Amino acid sequence: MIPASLLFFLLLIGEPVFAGPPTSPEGFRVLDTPNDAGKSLSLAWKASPSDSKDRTVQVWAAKSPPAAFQKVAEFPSNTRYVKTGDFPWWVQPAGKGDHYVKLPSSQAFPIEDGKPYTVKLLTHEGTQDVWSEAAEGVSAPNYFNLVQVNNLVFVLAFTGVLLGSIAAARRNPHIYLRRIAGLDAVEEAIGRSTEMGRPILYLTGSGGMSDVSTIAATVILGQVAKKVAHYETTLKVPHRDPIVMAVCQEIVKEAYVEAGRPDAFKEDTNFFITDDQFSYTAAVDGIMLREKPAANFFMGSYFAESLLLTETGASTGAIQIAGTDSDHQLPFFVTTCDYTLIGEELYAASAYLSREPVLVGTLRGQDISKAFIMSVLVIGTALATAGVMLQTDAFNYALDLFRDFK
Amino acid sequence: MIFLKRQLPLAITFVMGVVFALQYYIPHPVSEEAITKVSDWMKIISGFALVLGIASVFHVHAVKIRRQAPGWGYSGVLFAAIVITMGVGFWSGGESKADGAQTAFGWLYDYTMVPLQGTMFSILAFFIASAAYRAFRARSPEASVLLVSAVVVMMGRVPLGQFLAPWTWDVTQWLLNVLNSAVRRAILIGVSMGSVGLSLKIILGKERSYLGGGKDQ
Amino acid sequence: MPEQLIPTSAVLGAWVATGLTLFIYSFLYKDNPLFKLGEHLYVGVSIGYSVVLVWYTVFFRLLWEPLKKGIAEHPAALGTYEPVIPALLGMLILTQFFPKVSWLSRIAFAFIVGFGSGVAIPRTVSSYILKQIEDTVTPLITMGANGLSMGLNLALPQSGINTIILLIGVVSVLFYFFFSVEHTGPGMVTARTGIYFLMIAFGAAFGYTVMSRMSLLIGRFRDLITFAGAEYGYATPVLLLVTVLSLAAWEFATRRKAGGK
Amino acid sequence: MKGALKDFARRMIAIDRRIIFLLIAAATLLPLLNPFGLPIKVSPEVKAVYDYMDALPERSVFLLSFDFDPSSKPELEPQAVALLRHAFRKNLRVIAMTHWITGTGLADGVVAQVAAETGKERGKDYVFLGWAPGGYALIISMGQDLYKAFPSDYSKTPTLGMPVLEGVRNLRDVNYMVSLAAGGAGIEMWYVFGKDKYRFEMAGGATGVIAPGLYPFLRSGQINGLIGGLQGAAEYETLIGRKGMAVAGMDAQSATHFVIIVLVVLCNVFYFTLRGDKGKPV
Repeated sequence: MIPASLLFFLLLIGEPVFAGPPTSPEGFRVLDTPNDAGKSLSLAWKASPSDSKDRTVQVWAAKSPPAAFQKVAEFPSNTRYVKTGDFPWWVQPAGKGDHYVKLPSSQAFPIEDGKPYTVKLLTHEGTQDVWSEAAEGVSAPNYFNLVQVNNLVFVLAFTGVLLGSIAAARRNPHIYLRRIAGLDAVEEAIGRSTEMGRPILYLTGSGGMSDVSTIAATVILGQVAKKVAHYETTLKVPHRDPIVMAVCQEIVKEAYVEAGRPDAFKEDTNFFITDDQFSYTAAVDGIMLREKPAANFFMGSYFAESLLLTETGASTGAIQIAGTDSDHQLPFFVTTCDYTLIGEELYAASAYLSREPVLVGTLRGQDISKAFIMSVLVIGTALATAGVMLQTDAFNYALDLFRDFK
Repeated sequence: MIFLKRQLPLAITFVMGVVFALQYYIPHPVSEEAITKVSDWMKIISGFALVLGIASVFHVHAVKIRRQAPGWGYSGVLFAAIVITMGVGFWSGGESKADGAQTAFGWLYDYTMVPLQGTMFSILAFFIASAAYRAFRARSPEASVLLVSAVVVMMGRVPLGQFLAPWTWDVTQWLLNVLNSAVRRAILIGVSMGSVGLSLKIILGKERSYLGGGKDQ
Repeated sequence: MPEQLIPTSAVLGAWVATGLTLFIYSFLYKDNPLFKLGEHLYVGVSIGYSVVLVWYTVFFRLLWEPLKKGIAEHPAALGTYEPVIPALLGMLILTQFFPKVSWLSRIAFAFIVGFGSGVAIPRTVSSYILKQIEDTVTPLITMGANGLSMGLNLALPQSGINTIILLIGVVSVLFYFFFSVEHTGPGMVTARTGIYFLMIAFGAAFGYTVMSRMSLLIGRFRDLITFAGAEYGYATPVLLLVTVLSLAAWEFATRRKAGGK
Repeated sequence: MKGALKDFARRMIAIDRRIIFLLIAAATLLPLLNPFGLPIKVSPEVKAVYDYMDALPERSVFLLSFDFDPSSKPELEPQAVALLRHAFRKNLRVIAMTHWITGTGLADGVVAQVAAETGKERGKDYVFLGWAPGGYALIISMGQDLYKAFPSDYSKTPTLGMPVLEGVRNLRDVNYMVSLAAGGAGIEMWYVFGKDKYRFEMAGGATGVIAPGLYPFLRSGQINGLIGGLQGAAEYETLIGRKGMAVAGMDAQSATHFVIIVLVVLCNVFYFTLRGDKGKPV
């Protein structure tokens, strides 16, 4: 059926009233592409049962007021439908099954923000062409990406859980924590170094100070340094990043003060070698071979240097304790070190060593959130399966909340 | 003074953290420009920090040379290497190529840094073999599983293994695609929870040891 | 290019590269003066290299040039002096040299750490939490031409059976990382499953990595073989002989010294 | 007799690791000097890259990012060479670049060499943009305006108006992208800051170490294919029917893998020989 407006339009431009097999797109509109940085328009129109691959749609656009229209895109009319999963249910620029085409600014047709553009569609089949009504739209950059609102909700909810469990841990700090073998060994390693009169080597990994794993490594260094201060053992911390070195310097100094031995602190505990990966490794291997530390700690993020360090350490007979979130290096730490803190155990380590309510509460909060994610995984899979069985999209209202939309 | 020493850094952390977390949700070009700019700033700051690093190197090795500690000659070699590289680098204007020809700086990089890097890296080939010999013993059920999956993948990855035991290829693919994906995904999720948790604590001022200890809660 | 004459600089380079390579490899035998020499040269060159690089790419390109250009074009605009901010923050880090005011460096640390933490949060949630959940939550069955079916083909990563295995793996490994739950009863079974998953994956990753490490060695050996040619003046065999002889001499000397004592 | 056996096992299990080093060196060197040529089997994830590239129409835009430095050259250079040979053979327009400043010279050399052997012209059929600072910020800026991110290419020719870049404004105009990555600044970064936003299809080429970690991204379709390590490169060389460095290196791979497997088996034999004794020795 041909809508009245279209008939009117066709009459206006003086085409024959007979519209033939190709029908003009229905409900055509031009809108600013939502949730973007601007310089882009979007087109939407209703699908037609007669869409086919032989019928093509051309997009013609011009600056308003329209002077010369320019062809900017062409595609078969049975493509560019909105499918389930293209948009979350809370942001639907076009209905499911409608046509939706994004028209980004391009060299051929630049789109500027704040200026109106007129767009019309040309439906073409065989020798017949049908123009749609022209529609106008203005592009603008947006201030909030609504599509990612689930991400923000997740962050806020996690913050809430974390603060809640920290508060709970302050009231009741005696939360059960399972054993982590690597951490029980920290004390043993320091003790052994003291007995043997050999130094302890502590590495903070390859990351800079803005890396979370480096921060975790420096927190653990503080705890280790405090124990070292008690035992009066030598601690050596070679660095690859001067900023991390400066931070560690402060942390170790503070640890000695807290342990009541500020006099035992040596300025050359932390030292810089170079910021280059393998020359640093060569130098640290050299230290291991020459000074034969009795305990080696590898905390933080690592790359290929991991095995070069741990194999050399193993050949000198040191106790080796590693902790890393670099999943690609975990197999090497696990096979060559005596103890390895796997993944998030690195972040948890400081809580174990200090037993402070804030840190213990964080662990609790993370566990609660992980339990939540686990149930999302299981229930989500069940819902997704049920959705296929029952042929319904109804479950997407729940599933969309845990999808990463861009 | 206490404010400047304690509260001000915490306030800066909070503001920076919140602003750049929210930046992600703002598609406006201004927000993208902001993150690009501040990323550049970070590079400039670390450029300055290199001075600290060099001072540390200088201190360590100057002490060795002054005391004529064992191996002090090598510290001299290190200084010489630094000075020569810097001299050549500045003389070449920091470019490794000029008018299509290699500069002295480029030569130094290609014939010292590159082979040294490659050699250090390739030592891993020897170490991975000795680590396998030491670690892959069927001491416990867990160790046995580790050992078997490693051997199967080692077979499946090379033509000779695929030739001798063709099934190892499919098993390798399955191990990598399914089991390995599962574990990586779980570690990724867990690590991410931990790192988001730590980041939040830092922004909210609950974790402040990076400012040098201090547990004043 | 076998017929072409190799430039002197390349031949000299080949000798230097080969020598350094062999010095570093001598570390596989044991710590020795040749390795120490190679190591210290390497560290020194890398520091020098970093300094030059930072000078040109950071100070010159990001700080000096934009400032110079800005002052020439818009001396009155506030934005022109924006690179001064990181420069000031960088200077604050240098207060570490003066213990009395070294606390000022905390301002810079706060800036760096705050930025890093803030940037990390939403991106981590997006790529490493939501995306990973999204990919794990998939229907176990598919709607095909002949009704509902569940893929049992292990070789297809997306089949139903593999989806279940993946789900079990993710959940059990996640459970293993629970810190505040005791691993007893059903919890123990789940955690044990998680450990087995971990061990299999670690083994597989180790096995997979062997290849790439061997590739590195192959790459190095290929260079050494190239440099062994006549056009490079037989650098490899000559230097290999020199290295081995020096090591033997050093070993002999140290043993005699030890024996003499 | 039994005692002697145990004694031998004890000695072997604590064998000097330098003997292992020697075995590995020999197993690498001998096949390199005298290759024996075993057949290569192609995996679906490498085939996916090949198929996508093969289906691209002529003059499509192919972006190759060399996100590695010379230390990963043995694995990633053969991949780059194979991909470039394929792209040039298909008459694609090649844009090459790098995120690793230390890899600039290497990347330039590889691109120039493959272009020369296929008779392609700089500026017309391909361009090497070189390195620019910024990491992910560079990708964002390329997504906005390629000419702002790279006003000139590596040989200081202005990029604007280059025939090879005709009609290319930003990353949205790229048809296919492959990041050859040795670590952090690579495939994941290109995905998160590039593909995700600017919607081009992409694949990854990775060192053997980081490849297993990229399988989740492959499964979820974040990358459409993955070339892993020297084996991946050898597979690609087989697909394009031009055997090169990777295929030759695979023989040495086979040999060293077998040395390690035999060592592991032996060490377990020794281990079990000893275990009868006193519960858990060694």
